[in-house]
Amino acid sequence: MKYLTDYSNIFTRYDLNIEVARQAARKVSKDELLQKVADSVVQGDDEEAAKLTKQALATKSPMDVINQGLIPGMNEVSRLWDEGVYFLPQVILASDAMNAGIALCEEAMGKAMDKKGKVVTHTAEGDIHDIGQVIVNALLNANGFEVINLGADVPVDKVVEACRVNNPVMVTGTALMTTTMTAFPKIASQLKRLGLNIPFVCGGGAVSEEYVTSFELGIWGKEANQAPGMAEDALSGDNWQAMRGKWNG
Amino acid sequence: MKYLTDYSNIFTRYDLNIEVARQAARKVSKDELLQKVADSVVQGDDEEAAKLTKQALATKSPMDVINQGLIPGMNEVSRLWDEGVYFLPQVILASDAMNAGIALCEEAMGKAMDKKGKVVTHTAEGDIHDIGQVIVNALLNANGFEVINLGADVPVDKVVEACRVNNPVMVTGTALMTTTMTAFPKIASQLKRLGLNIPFVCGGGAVSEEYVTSFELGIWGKEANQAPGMAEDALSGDNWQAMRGKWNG
Amino acid sequence: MKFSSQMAYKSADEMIFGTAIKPVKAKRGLVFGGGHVIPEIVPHPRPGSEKTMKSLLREYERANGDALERCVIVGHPQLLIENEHIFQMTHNPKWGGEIAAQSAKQMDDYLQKYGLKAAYRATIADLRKPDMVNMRDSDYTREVIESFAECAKYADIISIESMGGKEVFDHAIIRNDIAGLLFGQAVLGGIDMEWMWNQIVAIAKKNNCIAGGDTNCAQANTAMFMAGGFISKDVPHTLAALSRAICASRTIVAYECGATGPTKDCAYEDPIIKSVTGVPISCEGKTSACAHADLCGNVIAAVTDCWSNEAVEYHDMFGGTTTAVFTEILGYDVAAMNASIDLGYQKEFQACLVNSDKYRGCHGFMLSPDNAWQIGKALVDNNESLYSRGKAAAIKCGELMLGDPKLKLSVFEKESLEGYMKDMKALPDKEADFIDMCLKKYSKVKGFQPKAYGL
Amino acid sequence: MKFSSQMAYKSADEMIFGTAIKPVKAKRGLVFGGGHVIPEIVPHPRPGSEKTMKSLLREYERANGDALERCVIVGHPQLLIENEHIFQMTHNPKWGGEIAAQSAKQMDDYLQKYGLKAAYRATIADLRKPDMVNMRDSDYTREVIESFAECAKYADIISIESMGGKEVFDHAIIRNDIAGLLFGQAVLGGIDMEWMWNQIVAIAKKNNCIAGGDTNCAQANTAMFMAGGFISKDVPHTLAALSRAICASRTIVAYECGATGPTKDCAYEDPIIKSVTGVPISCEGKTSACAHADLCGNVIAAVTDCWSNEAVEYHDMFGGTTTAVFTEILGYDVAAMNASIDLGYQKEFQACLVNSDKYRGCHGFMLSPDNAWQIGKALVDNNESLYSRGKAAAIKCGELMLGDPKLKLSVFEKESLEGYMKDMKALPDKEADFIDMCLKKYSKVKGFQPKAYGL
Ligand code: B12
Ligand code: B12
Repeated sequence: MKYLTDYSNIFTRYDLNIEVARQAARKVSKDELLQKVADSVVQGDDEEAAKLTKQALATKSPMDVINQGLIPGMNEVSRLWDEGVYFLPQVILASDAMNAGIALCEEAMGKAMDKKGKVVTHTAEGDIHDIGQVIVNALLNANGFEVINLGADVPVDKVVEACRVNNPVMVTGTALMTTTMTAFPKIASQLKRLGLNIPFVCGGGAVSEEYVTSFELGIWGKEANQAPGMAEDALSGDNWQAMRGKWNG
Repeated sequence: MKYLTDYSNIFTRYDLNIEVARQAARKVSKDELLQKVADSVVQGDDEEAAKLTKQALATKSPMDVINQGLIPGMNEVSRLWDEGVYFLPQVILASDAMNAGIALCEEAMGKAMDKKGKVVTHTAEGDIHDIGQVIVNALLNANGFEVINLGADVPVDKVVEACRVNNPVMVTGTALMTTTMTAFPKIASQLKRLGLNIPFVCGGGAVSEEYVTSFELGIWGKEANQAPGMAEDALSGDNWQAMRGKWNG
Repeated sequence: MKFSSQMAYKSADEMIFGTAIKPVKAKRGLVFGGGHVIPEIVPHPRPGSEKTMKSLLREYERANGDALERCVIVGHPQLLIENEHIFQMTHNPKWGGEIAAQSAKQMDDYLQKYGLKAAYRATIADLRKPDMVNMRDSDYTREVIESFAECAKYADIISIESMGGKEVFDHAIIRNDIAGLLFGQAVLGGIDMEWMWNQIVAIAKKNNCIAGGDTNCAQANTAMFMAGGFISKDVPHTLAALSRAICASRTIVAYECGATGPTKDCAYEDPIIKSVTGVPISCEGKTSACAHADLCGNVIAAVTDCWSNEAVEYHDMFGGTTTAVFTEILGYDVAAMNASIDLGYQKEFQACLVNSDKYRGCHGFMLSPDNAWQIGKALVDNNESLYSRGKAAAIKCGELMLGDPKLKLSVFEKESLEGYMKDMKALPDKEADFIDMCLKKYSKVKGFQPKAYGL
Repeated sequence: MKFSSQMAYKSADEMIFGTAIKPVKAKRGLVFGGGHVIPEIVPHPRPGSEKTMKSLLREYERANGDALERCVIVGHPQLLIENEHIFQMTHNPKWGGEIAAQSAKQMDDYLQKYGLKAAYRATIADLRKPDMVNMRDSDYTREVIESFAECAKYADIISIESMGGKEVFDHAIIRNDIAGLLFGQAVLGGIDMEWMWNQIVAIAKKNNCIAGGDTNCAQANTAMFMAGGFISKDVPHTLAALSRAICASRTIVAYECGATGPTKDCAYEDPIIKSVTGVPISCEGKTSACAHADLCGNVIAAVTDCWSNEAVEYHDMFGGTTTAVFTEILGYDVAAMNASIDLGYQKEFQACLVNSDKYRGCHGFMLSPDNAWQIGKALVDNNESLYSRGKAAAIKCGELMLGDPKLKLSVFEKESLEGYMKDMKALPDKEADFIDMCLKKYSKVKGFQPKAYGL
């Protein structure tokens, strides 16, 4: 078969046009050991992170290991992801590593560390397309939120009940099918009825901005990487109207 | 350029597969002159129809010329059209010829002939796509209905007023644009408010069955050639629900 | 204005998609007819969005933006976006202008951020319905002209689907009346276009904008859609084909007045136009199934320079919004065509497109490059008047259809065509006589005002 | 079941669209892979229509009917209609059966009235989500099997998109974990398919129905869609390409169990499958933009026997309903391909399709016939186990990507790929060792039940 040498009239590799110069993660700690802890997070190496956390805990307080090692490492990863240097798997692996370290610190403290706030996540009733949700979970986690992960195919009542019990700053839903996204307005209206005016971010392939902004509480989530920013807004007290104004329209 | 000799793997000429054997119009009158009148209608020759009608009127009553010459000729055309032998232009031309003859008969009678019933037709406000309506007018006309033709781009109020004044057996609307078809439910609701439960047949490219059957009075018209049959039903007393049941769903 | 007197192409063999004798450059690096085919996407706003200028701006921002974004996602190098004005955009000339400005800005951003080359075509709505307004002297006429002026400031290309002669055509098409088609399409249409296009070309020049072209959508497309597919019985396909041949006499007037192309996508007469004028053309076929069905889905691409979807209402599909979806499809359509050009296989590829439909139906047959060229030739060889060249084109088209045994015609279609041929041969030779005859014959056609055409 | 040990095609050059080594005949005169490409339209019902069997029957009556009608309107000679079951149609096996019966009846009518040749494919929904049910022993499992039995009575073809290994894959794909892909896709997927497809083939035989095929939609397509276009940052395209190569090891199991094709449209691995098995395949590319975007819109048609839109929700467009619109487009797509075959230009046409995308992205590259064939060869040359052949396919795919300088990779993509290659080379040689390793490594993956795979 004949092949061309110049393909410029046929396609453009925009990914190469916009390729982001690689950057190393910055140094985040003056303490050599804590910097190593952070590095293990940046490298997404959960075994290494656990090992180094154990070492660090021998000389440092669990909160210091968390706040000067694990979390600063994760923050670097988030920054590099925001700037387009890192890709999703790097974020997920870093988050796994951070969590491995945090688990050990919590063990050492004898109690769970304080998270920024709770977020309830779920995939709609009848829908098993949960990869979008899995990403959202990981990113929220990586950004210090406590994720109440209800999983896939979750009945409306179960979502509402989880909101009532946990009183999260935000609740999210994912739906990839036009036949399942209809659960979202039902959830919103039950939350309203219970006086739970929790911002309800809905995303997933089937779901359009028009649809989500057609019911109260609803805010449309286009990309999973918006989830942490949205949760920050909710945490800082923005109500659903303010959030919708900012993220949609 | 290279050409094939056998195109059977590329397209199928279904029109040839279903080509209808040609048939001549049948004889409709024993009277030689009236048969000629009918023939002139079948041939769609309005000048000839006028000439022969004048001749016939010298010896026959206007109602005889109409009922035994002009209308039977037109009926033959309708039959051949129904059977797929004739095409639209033949129907329109025949209808023009019949109307030329009828005008002369009416002149001779000194009054308009009785029509089967009135039908108000229009194209929606803001819409100038009126060819569908033009066909509907011609077919209704050809089938003996009195057409109150409001033309294109007709305001909602004008349609409602025409219905109030004329009390037709049926009203039709044509819309080719999604932005103009929204006039139909408005018309329907005003008619309801005035207690005018007239079957309202809506057609035109933009208009779907779902849309038309979503408001009361509405019956969806897929093809212009359904219009005469629908008008017959309305004339025989079917209400809009019965008509919708029959023609839609 | 001078009637074209020779063919731009010496033979149909020289005509190929992607290359025109007179290529046209737009801003941001696009060249139409410069060697490769460019996709043209046409979004249509959703009902309700036309309520305010703000809501309509937002609607186009998304619809056009999604098209640009999809190019970047899948790697399509070039895009032409056409916004066909809805009533409100021309009725309020500022609206059309603002939307053009916004779109140009979006395209500048995409060029800068990603290197995507795009261009914008504003197609003004011809609000002048001949049986309702005076074509040359009405508020609508003034709004149309003002809209051109507003849009020419920002758009790369301006176009229109002009309406002259429509009142007579509508009467004639459902009556098998070939004289009415010649009068409505070729004569009245041509006269109105000359009046209109001299103004459009002047506006374009003043604004350093491209005067694209016109289409006989209002008439030849109506005939084609009424003829429909293989189960319609509204208008014979042979008559629709003659109507198409006739309309070349008027559509070409735009280029005779100075328009340069890219022509309007829905002008199925464009292959004929290209054979005569050499301007880059835009065509639509299979990928405009979203807008209408036709029987020449592939062959119509055989000599095109842009490839369009005609119009798609903006809404969501599983794969994204309709404008994104159709941009992706059009872009892949042209990627294969452009690959064929760069590989040197364009003639083989063209043969596949032509063989797909040349004998599927009358339109595919007459718009096949060889026949389109011959019809163009009849046009220039009989260029005494709008009438004479329109009639010559139609007669040639009829002869071709009757002369090629591979084009199967039903008995009805064939007899109809023989009738039209007889009718045409019985018509007066001179345009003046023909006009006299028609002024009488159509004096009672609803709304026909000879004065509005200077007659 | 025996693992394939040789290639059906001696070289990639012998592979062409429209012709398969083992053509398959359906009722009503259709032959898949018998010399010409057949369009495959897939309608999806609107939300709400699934409420009752009656409303769903009506929805499919229209959606399928519009597709058949459009063929007659524009002259397309052949059509395959696929109905992909929504949840309710498999959960209530009678529903799927009734819809198949109704569709067969519609097709009989169109054959009789117009001479249109059509066939019907029922794709059962695999309701067994591995992390939620026991794959071999659950109510859902029984419903799936029962649905096959119901549909096989009326359908020409039965298919499924099976789910084995999905739980491990989901965990692995977002962690750059190539071992997880090999285990989830090749090993667990292959084991589950053998269990499932022996049953499907038996049901098909009993009912004189065609056992179509399977697809790794649940995994390789998820990877491909996550990799996305040129601005996504979820999964490297190189990893998605490896995931595709790996999945050939499991998708081919259907044919090793006796399925004959036409394969499932969304199985982008099909060109590899065809190179090994010679069964007719169904592919989707540009004209499935209605369902998703991809970077191999044309090249994926290079060796296909059916051409599909993947799925389009039934609703109105200007040009008719979506099923009519996409049937028209698909039909014209294949009309040009079939014209190229009959003209003897199929190799030139194929080159245009391939050159359109071979270097657009990793998927287009590896699915280009030459590379697909080589990956198939690696598969059969290493056919000791599901694992060994999946790994060999992936390594070959990686080598090809790294070895062709025309395939540009970003620094990130390239480094990722080098990492995966290193990881693969470090894996155990023997499947048994690999499985042992994975049973440990993935023991905590949510819902993973080794027993459900007989492990
Ligand atoms: C992978 C896949 C599957 C996998 C799902 C595996 C899984 N665990 O998720 C399997 C094979 C199991 C599957 C099964 C089915 N599928 Co499926 N599937 C897909 C596919 C190919 C990709 C979906 C995907 O994972 N995308 C990648 C993820 C990351 O995207 P995402 O979830 O949309 O998330 C992004 C955003 O939406 C956003 N987001 C999502 N959630 C949230 C939340 C917040 C808070 C925020 C801020 C953002 C956000 O972030 C992400 C991007 O950053 C799509 C095709 C497509 N065009 O989407 C079809 C698709 C969704 N499937 C479809 C269908 C029909 C089915 C089946 C019914 C098929 C069948 N007949 O068997 C079954 C349904 C089973 C069921 N009851 O749910 C249809 C749905 C049609 C519809 N709209 O109704 C689609 C569209 C395919 C098609 N074109 O026909 N499918
Ligand atoms: C011809 C045409 C025109 C002509 C109209 C001439 C005329 N006097 O009608 C002209 C050129 C003037 C025109 C102008 C415009 N048009 Co226009 N036009 C068309 C076209 C090409 C064909 C329409 C047609 O005549 N079809 C043939 C007739 C016979 O079909 P029909 O009316 O639907 O009737 C059939 C059935 O519906 C039924 N029926 C109809 N009425 C009734 C009633 C009853 C009782 C029954 C039983 C049956 C029935 O019977 C007929 C079949 O037997 C369509 C393309 C398309 N896909 O439809 C675009 C189209 C309708 N136009 C369109 C647009 C956008 C425009 C413009 C805004 C373009 C512009 N930018 O200038 C302007 C609008 C002007 C205005 N304000 O109305 C869009 C509409 C989009 C939308 N849905 O909103 C379309 C769909 C083109 C497209 N794909 O984008 N147009």
